[in-house]
Amino acid sequence: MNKEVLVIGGGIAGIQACLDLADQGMTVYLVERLPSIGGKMAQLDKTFPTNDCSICIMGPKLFEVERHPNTQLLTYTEVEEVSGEAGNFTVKVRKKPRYVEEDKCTACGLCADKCPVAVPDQFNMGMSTRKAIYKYFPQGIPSVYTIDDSACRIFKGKKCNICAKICEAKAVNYEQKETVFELNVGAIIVATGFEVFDPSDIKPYGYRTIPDVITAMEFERLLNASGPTGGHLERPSSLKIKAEIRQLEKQIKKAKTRLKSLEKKSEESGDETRKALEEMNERLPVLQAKGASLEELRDIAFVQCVGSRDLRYNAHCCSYGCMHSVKEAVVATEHGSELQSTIFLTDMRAYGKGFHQYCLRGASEYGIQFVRGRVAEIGVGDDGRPAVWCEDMDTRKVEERPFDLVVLATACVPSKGIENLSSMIGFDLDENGFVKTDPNKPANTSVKGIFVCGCAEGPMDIPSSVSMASAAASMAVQTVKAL
Amino acid sequence: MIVAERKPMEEILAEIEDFQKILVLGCKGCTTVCCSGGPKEVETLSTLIRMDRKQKGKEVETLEASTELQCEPESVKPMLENLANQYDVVLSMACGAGVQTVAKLFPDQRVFPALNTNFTGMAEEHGVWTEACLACGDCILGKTAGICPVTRCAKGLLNGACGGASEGKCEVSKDRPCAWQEIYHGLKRLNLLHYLKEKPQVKAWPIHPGKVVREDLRQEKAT
Amino acid sequence: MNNFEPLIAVFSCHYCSYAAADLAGSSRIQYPPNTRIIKVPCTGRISVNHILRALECGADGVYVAGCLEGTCHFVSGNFKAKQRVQSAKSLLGEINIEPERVQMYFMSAAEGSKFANVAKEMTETIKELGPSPLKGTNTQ
Amino acid sequence: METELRTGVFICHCGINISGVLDIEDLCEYARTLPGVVTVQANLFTCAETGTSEIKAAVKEHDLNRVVVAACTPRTHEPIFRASCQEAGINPYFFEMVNIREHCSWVHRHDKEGAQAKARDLIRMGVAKALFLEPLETFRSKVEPKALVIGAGIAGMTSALAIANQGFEVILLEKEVEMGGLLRHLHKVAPSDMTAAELIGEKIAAIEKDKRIQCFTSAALEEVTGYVGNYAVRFSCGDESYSDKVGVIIVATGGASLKPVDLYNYDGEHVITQSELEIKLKDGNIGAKSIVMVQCVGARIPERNYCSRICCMVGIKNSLHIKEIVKDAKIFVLFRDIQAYGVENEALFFKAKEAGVRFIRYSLESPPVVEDGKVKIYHAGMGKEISLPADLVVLSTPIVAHDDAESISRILKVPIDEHKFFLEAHAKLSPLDFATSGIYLCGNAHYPATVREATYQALGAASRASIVLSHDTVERVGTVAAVKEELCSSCFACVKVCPYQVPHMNERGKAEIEPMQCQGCGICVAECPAEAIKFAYVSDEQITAACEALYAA
Repeated sequence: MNKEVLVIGGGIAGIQACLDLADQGMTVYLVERLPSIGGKMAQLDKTFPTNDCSICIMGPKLFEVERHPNTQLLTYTEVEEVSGEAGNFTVKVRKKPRYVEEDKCTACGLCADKCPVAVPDQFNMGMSTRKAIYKYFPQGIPSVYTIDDSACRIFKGKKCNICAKICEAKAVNYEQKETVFELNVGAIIVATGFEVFDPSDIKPYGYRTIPDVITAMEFERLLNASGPTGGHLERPSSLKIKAEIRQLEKQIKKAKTRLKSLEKKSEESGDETRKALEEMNERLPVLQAKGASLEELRDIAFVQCVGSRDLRYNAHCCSYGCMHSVKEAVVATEHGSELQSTIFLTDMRAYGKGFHQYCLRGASEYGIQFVRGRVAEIGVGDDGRPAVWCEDMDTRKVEERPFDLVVLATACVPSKGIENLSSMIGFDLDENGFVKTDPNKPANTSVKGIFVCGCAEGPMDIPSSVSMASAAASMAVQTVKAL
Repeated sequence: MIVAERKPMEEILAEIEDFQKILVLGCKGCTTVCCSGGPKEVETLSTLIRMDRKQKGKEVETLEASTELQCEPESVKPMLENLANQYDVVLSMACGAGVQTVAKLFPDQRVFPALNTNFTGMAEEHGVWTEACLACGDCILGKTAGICPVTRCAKGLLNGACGGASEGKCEVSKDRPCAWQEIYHGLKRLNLLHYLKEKPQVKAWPIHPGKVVREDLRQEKAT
Repeated sequence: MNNFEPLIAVFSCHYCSYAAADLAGSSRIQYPPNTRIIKVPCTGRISVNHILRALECGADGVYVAGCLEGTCHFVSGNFKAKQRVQSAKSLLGEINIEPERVQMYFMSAAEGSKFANVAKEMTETIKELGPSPLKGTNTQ
Repeated sequence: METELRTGVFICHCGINISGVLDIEDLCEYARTLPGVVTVQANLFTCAETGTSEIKAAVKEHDLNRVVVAACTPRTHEPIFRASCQEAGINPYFFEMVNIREHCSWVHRHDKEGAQAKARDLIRMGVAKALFLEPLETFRSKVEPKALVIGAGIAGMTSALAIANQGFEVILLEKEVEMGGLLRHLHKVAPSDMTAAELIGEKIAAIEKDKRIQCFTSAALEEVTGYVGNYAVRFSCGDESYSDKVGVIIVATGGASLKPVDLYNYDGEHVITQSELEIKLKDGNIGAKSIVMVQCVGARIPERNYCSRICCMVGIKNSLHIKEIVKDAKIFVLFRDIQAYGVENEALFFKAKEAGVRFIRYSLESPPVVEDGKVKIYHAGMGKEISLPADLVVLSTPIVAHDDAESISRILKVPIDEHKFFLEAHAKLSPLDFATSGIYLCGNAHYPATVREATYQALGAASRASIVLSHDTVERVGTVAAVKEELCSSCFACVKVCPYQVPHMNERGKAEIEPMQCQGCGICVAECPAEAIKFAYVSDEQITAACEALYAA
């Protein structure tokens, strides 16, 4: 009997299924597309309803997966081919090269300090930068660095190898090749999670065009201590201005040194840089004044069901949006006590254990206001702050209200890779693109021996994902033991 | 059990002020159970004494020991004899009976109590004890639904409530229930209210110190 | 005594304050090097005698750092610790040593900066109080 | 103490994370002067392959019986070094770790001198403590490969079948006369359109067919003693009493639906509950044309401030079913917030709206008023009170805990919350486990759940339980407290303070702690007035040694 199981996806569902199986003596391969396991939960700052710090409660589980004698962690790896049937699946997986030897690297971080290339950090939703050689997130497992070959100069034909030189453990290896290998497993658990809906094509909400309109996940990163602002709450617009000021000051310094070197060589082309320098010197105080004029962040609007319960985008409800916004409003007040949060919602869906009391405390202790009504449009007021057009079904008034920051609680949509995974393995998807299951056999897909858990099956919160992961593990063990 | 509490440190330190070698003698009986004189408390007290003396730059040597039962000579005598001349004062953390046993066995030995013995009590919860028995030597609990008016009634009345209670609480203080009202409810529950009508006999208060002699147990003294 | 550098003993619990100290480390939050941590599974493991012993052995200050109230990994450990710290403070008061030399703090595993601030605050407090009176005779 | 104490100290550079601030050579020099130290080595990365093999070599070469590593945090790296000690042949608990990275070099960069002095102190304390380390054995005890499942509702039956399918015997207790729990009172189960009777029938048939499951109806749990892998259980069935040994226990005792006594003048005839409506649906006659349903009856109110999660979907399912039977029925659902979360529920909610069911929102402050034949409600959208014709009013009431929840929680010594639902180990990451190892929970006993959720929670609990059952022994590291009976004064302090109620008085009248149940926190050790409880993992002698090493005169 083949006691080996493949788990696809290294989020909290995949991790729980993997640990349950490994603890029951099965050999488990955990395949994760990204350089480190942790999934969406690792990006969260705190979790409802206990306000636990997300990575604090998840960290020990990440270690356990890496250290467990019965698990094989395959990160930066994707599934390519699946054949066979329950009890005897053959799976081809492709592990992308990290260009860093996993067993040598001790994650001391010297390479990243010295690496000259900075690119947007996907973990922080692009709101900050990381180096070409990077660790996906500080507590990431496996605790090793990865070279992003689309950013690293070596792979663009330029000479650099600073990281190879500085690395004392001699772990950097630019010649590392991708490896393909075959696994033979008795069952497969799909735990590929979900994507956060990108609200940029809801034009009236002005996401991307108005800097102070951000998604809930971006706000989560702003709240987090290892986020782009180290947990200091700031409006993206003021962040942008500060970045512009820094950029301008750097250009001025560079222009000054170039000017000095030109004058030394007494060529007359110096005045062209001198003109550019003067122009920049004029622009700087204007920018600085604008930067100073932005007051502290005070009023935050949370817009619920963005792209959810909306026939134009996604008919279904994301299951966690209401609680997520209440939690973010509660946690935000810990960063600045004079913050005032308003949540625009249709139904307050606080259906889980301890959820309703959490929202009551949110309203009474943290002064969160709940307004019944869908937000129609978000524009920009004449003071440059976002202006939210909304109706209040209780007072039956339609009005425009200014806010410093607008957070969009966006829909939960199927993960990118699920279509080709479903065509590769053959399990059905429902009309919204999630894995189709029978309510009385909730962890079974339409293919025998293939199981599913977590948001790959449909939007759900963390406790449900964890319970369903254990359910999938039980079904996998039952299937393998029955053959 | 016997319930006792440590004396204020000021008082203890004054008692042993001019002694250099101090034996802190705990007791593993009642004062351990009421967490005031057991081995752990012995260590706390001797550490505090050393810290106080060190602070004042005065010499001190502390010795820590705990008898099984300090009120039993067989437990005290051998222990103190083999610690002889290693100490010049005994700071006893037993109840009054323990302190007196040591004093009686070693009459020329200075003995000081580190605790005040409060009462014979019952445990309400961890860390809370209330007085239960005054050892009057003439128990009437059978007739008062197990509630002793001598200790639980502020005035120790023997023939019924004084009438000053309001809402079941004694007039002496709001958090003390009136013993006689409780006795009434107890007897009603057990339908023994007729006991209240009986003529209360006069209590013969004992003359101290009481003594109990069990001839059936006494060892014949070898003449 | 302005260049007096106090020695502060810290009793930290494995699940919360020790983890907070680790987080202060990984976040590189700087604080004065006067604290020495003794790790225990839970602050409920610490008795009054351990606190007094640390003072007697030369510490100028002692603090017990446990989990936030209500979140103790062992349910009531931090509550017992709070009671014992209170009892140690009143005992010190009785032999007129400043009770402020002993403190109880609560923090979660995620409050790295709080651990650092507590270390700073306690170092300042003990600096003001000066060296432990037990060192009265043989100060360096 | 056994033969001469020989300690090896290994100080780590950790690249430049430690050596960037601390002078490693000076620390090595200082460590050599400490009592009991026979060898001191420094290496670039002690946790890497090279480092651990150096430790193993040193243990053999210098015949070490204590190992001290001064490097990073024990929380992450202690297991690695304990394993190396074990491989080198010494007890893994003769190992002490000193944190000179997170607690020293990383946080005192600005004061190198202070950091160096602190590092010396920490190493001195570590070495002093190491001299008092005691060997700890792991307790092993046999696992009884059998599970006890309490409650045979949809959750209990599903987990019993799952555990049996994995080859383990199951005892399934049901306090009612027949199995099925709440589903016995339901007609249809949304959205699969299977009737509840079919669903339960399927499970009951499978259970009766499965020889590994012993099922007892009208049974009552009486007593449970023991610990994970080894529970002695006693239960009665009818007038017979049984006792058996099991390895794990699953609590699937479910919940009851609240009887809305004197709410909205409920009379069981014109104003009925959803379960009473189910009976009408079963016989296919509703006997009413205009129906008004009221949601959140007795729920999300101050005295019961939780949302019972499933009553909205029950209301929506039944309204759709009424429409099938009575085509032109006029149905109003008065709600506060419709909990149609996820894909399926939202689709069903939409289908109900399409079928003409009207949903009107009301607030806690202005609830609907039920009179005979009509229901008055303030309609926020129209800004005035309207009256709805109602020949039948259906009240959706919450799931509440059974009244025997308290006695079961006492028998199993597991906690319940203020609503008497059983309290899980961790709300987010262990919703199916209790804090006490070996006992699991699922279904309404934990919190109201739909049939789909109860099913996957039950399968999940079966998986959690099978972790214990799939090994023939269960291990417990010896980091537990133990009573020295000759010192115990039988004062019950430990019995009273232990948060897990583990210590108890044994037949010799002395306190006793069952090693398998002790969680190793040490609260009783510090509380014991007779200092009779020893804790070899973090003993008083070790703490005292560390204190004495605090200050180098």
